[in-house]
Amino acid sequence: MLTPIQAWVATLVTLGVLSYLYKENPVFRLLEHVMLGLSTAHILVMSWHGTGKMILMKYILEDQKLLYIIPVVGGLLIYTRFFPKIAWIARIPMSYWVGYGIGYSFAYDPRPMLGQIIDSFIKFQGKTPGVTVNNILFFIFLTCSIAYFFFTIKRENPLMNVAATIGRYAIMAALGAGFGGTVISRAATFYGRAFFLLKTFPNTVFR
Amino acid sequence: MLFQLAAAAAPKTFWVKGQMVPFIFLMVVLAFVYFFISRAKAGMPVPPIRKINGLEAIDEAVGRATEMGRPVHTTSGLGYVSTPSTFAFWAILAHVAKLCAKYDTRLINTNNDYQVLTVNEEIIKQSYLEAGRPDAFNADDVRYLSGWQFTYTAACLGIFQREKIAANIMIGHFMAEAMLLAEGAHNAGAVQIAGTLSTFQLPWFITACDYTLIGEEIFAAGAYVSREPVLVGSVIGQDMVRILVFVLIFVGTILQNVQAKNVLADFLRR
Amino acid sequence: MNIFEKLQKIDARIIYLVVFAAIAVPMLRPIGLPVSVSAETRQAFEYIEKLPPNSVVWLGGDYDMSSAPELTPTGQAIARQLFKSGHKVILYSMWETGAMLNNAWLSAIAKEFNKEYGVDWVDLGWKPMAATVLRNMTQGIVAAASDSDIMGRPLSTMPLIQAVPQLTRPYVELVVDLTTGRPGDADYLSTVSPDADKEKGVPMVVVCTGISGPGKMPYIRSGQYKGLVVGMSGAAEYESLVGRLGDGTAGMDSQAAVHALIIVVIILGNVGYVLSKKK
Amino acid sequence: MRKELPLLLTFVTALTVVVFRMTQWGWDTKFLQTFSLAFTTTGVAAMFVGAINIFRIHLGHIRRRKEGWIFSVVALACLVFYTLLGWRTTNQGVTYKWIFDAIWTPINSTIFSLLIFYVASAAYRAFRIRTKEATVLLLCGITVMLTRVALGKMIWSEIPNAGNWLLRVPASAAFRAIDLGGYIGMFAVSLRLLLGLERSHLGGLGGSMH
Repeated sequence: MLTPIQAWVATLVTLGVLSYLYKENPVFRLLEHVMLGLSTAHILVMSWHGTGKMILMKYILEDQKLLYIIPVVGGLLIYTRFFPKIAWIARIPMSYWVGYGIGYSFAYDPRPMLGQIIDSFIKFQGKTPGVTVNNILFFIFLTCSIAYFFFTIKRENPLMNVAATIGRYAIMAALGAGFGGTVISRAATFYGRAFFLLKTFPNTVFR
Repeated sequence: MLFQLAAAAAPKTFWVKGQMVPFIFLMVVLAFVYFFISRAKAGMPVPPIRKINGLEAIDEAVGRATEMGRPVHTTSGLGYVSTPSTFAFWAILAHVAKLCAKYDTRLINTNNDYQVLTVNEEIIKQSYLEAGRPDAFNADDVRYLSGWQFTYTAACLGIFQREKIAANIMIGHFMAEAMLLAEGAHNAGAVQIAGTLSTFQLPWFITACDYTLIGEEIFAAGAYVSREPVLVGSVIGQDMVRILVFVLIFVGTILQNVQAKNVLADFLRR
Repeated sequence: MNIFEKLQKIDARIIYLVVFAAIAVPMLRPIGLPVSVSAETRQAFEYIEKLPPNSVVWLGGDYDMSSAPELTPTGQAIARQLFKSGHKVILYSMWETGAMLNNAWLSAIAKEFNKEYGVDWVDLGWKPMAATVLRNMTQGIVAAASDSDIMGRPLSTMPLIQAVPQLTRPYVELVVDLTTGRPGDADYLSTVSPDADKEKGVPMVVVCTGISGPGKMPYIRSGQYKGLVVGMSGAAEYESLVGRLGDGTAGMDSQAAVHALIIVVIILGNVGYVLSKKK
Repeated sequence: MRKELPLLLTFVTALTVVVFRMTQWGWDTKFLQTFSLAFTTTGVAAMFVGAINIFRIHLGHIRRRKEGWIFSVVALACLVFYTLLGWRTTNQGVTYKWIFDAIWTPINSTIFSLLIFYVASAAYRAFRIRTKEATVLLLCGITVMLTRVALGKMIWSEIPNAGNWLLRVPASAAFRAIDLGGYIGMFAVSLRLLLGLERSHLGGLGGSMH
């Protein structure tokens, strides 16, 4: 729970950010820069207290697990980019990071993808005629949407043209539905702020 | 020691359960892509790629910014250095940076991740070098704006208005900030080209941006703009995989409807 | 400029002001509109109802302040449902800024049901590199969590954690993930669910923000998610299923007003567009 | 060496993850745990890169007395003060938390909450029935919007059914197609990087391009 002074500060900064909706102004600019400083600092603090301190103080200095020096030094190599002559060395940690990402993508992504493919094998016959129709429609929309993404098959092919058109409409319907279905959560975030301004703030300050 | 471990594990399967078929599948995908990359590189005939809406718009947008004498902004959003959609951004960034170098247009790149920042700076620097304008590269325009989503967004909104950007190119991994950036840049008067894999954010991009690359188009974009054989070959390889997936779904669905037990599904599940 | 052109060029700031009013006015003067329950929400509710007695349920609290209005009400309703049926809860938060928030509401509900900490529920809190730690939890919770809960108390002495050595079946029956982005349900799906480990993977029910709801539909279809509760409306639905109305239900009036408003501005813009083109 | 070493490292790293994740032997060693920690460690060791970038840019603004340089002073002051404070007291320190709760959290949520305003203005500006496709987009959007709140049912009891059908059938199918394509693209771009065919992350040192 916020103290009254905190509530005052929080209210002022909330209004300050909302003022951007009118136009860009010095108050917003100030808050923007305050946030830049605080957030960058917060990353540094969390990195140090969350992981850095444990690795340096406990693993390396206390437990003498000296192998941990390798990734520490490896990470530090990134700073060579500030010295033009040896800047190429910075590519070593970069290539390690990228390799790690590729490895994870290769190791973890094929299975969920196969899961999606297997699930697309649909038995059309449903419990009711309505379900059957929906199953068939799902199949048509799915295959046509995939066809929409074919980059090499020419659209002049009439079958391809029909499929890609249906696919394009299905994608548009999906994006429309995506828009309509998500307004609610956008509104919910502001609902949270309005709740703070109109209820939490007066209850905290004018108790 | 290692041998002992291996021996102990021998009676079990070689693959972690349920990983064999995914591995085979991955290998097939990679083989297709590799095959067509090699073909394209060797200059052998490959099928042409269809036009992707929105990509010529990148050149137009940079051209417009040049005429107006205002900067171009690019970002890969919240992706990490290990996120594949960030890889897609890099191919496009190289192209945009070269265009900007050629036309002498200011390029602003903002970042939410310091690891991505290092790579982006490298790419932009290299592109300016290749365009013969290493002097025009300004390191101050490759900016880190904290690793927090909405701090990053606020800083971007401020930069859009103050620097009066004329073009905004957003390709990569985006989350809630997608709409804030898109509408913010629109209010600053920018032409926008956006693309992402995220099906949550595509609706907002479609609404607020002038051109939107949907899903995998971001991976084809690099190939389309650069026309480099490797990328073109890769896109064709991807398309062959897509045809494979299409066929798999077709065959699987037929089997599902005529067989009591779907052998294909059972195999893929292994 | 005629009226049709004017209709197409309303200043955005006027729209902003009306949006503010549409949310604030119903908040201060609620109307109490009815709620209808969607199939996905009911699926989630029934899956949890049918859990074997004394199950351990893993609650993932992967969000912070910003998504709290949408997710916390559902989280509260589910926690009430679980405690009422005598299940045990382990809470793990992958968003650093949300860990304390989750602790606050869950401990309040535990108190409401007279549940004992360490026996009936445990809060692991947030750990640096949370998603990597989650991956490691499937091989041992105590080691992965550095043997400390949210307040730094040792986990290895807690009866609940002694009974649940790792985040796999048969120890944990279900993961309920309250998710707003990354890290979140995608991490559970790729590292904890049956997708990652066919035999010992834990099935999951997902509570997500309205924004990510449509994108998660394929996972419901495929059965990778056993249930899906979407956003504030999902919260209101869940509250009506559990039979105890709360914040989710209250917010839906403001939601109705905002939705109506957006539809009205779309229509206004189009009326102007069509008529000015006709002329 | 400048060319080969980074490429080799990318390849070996990726292979390591694949082997230790997918083979039973590798999985049993639990080596991936250590490897992930090593990855984290390099990231943490590189944590000052972002801060250095901010310092370089904002010190430049201050030195050149660029318009608005005073804001740069504020940003740097906040950065230095909050870092030192946090390092001394950890993020659980009283002052640290005070600032976090009273300033950081409300600003963060308020920026997020600007979205609904932008959604409204963008819907007004861009949802025009210009083409048939745009009309489909708009109608589906409105239907699902009405589904989400009680209004839909009040207008016509079938609207929620229509909205849910849209989400379950066409939207679900199209999103799956987008996702499947995304996976394929991810594998392909990863392969190009792995083989050094993509110039990008090594700054043009891939070699086989052009």
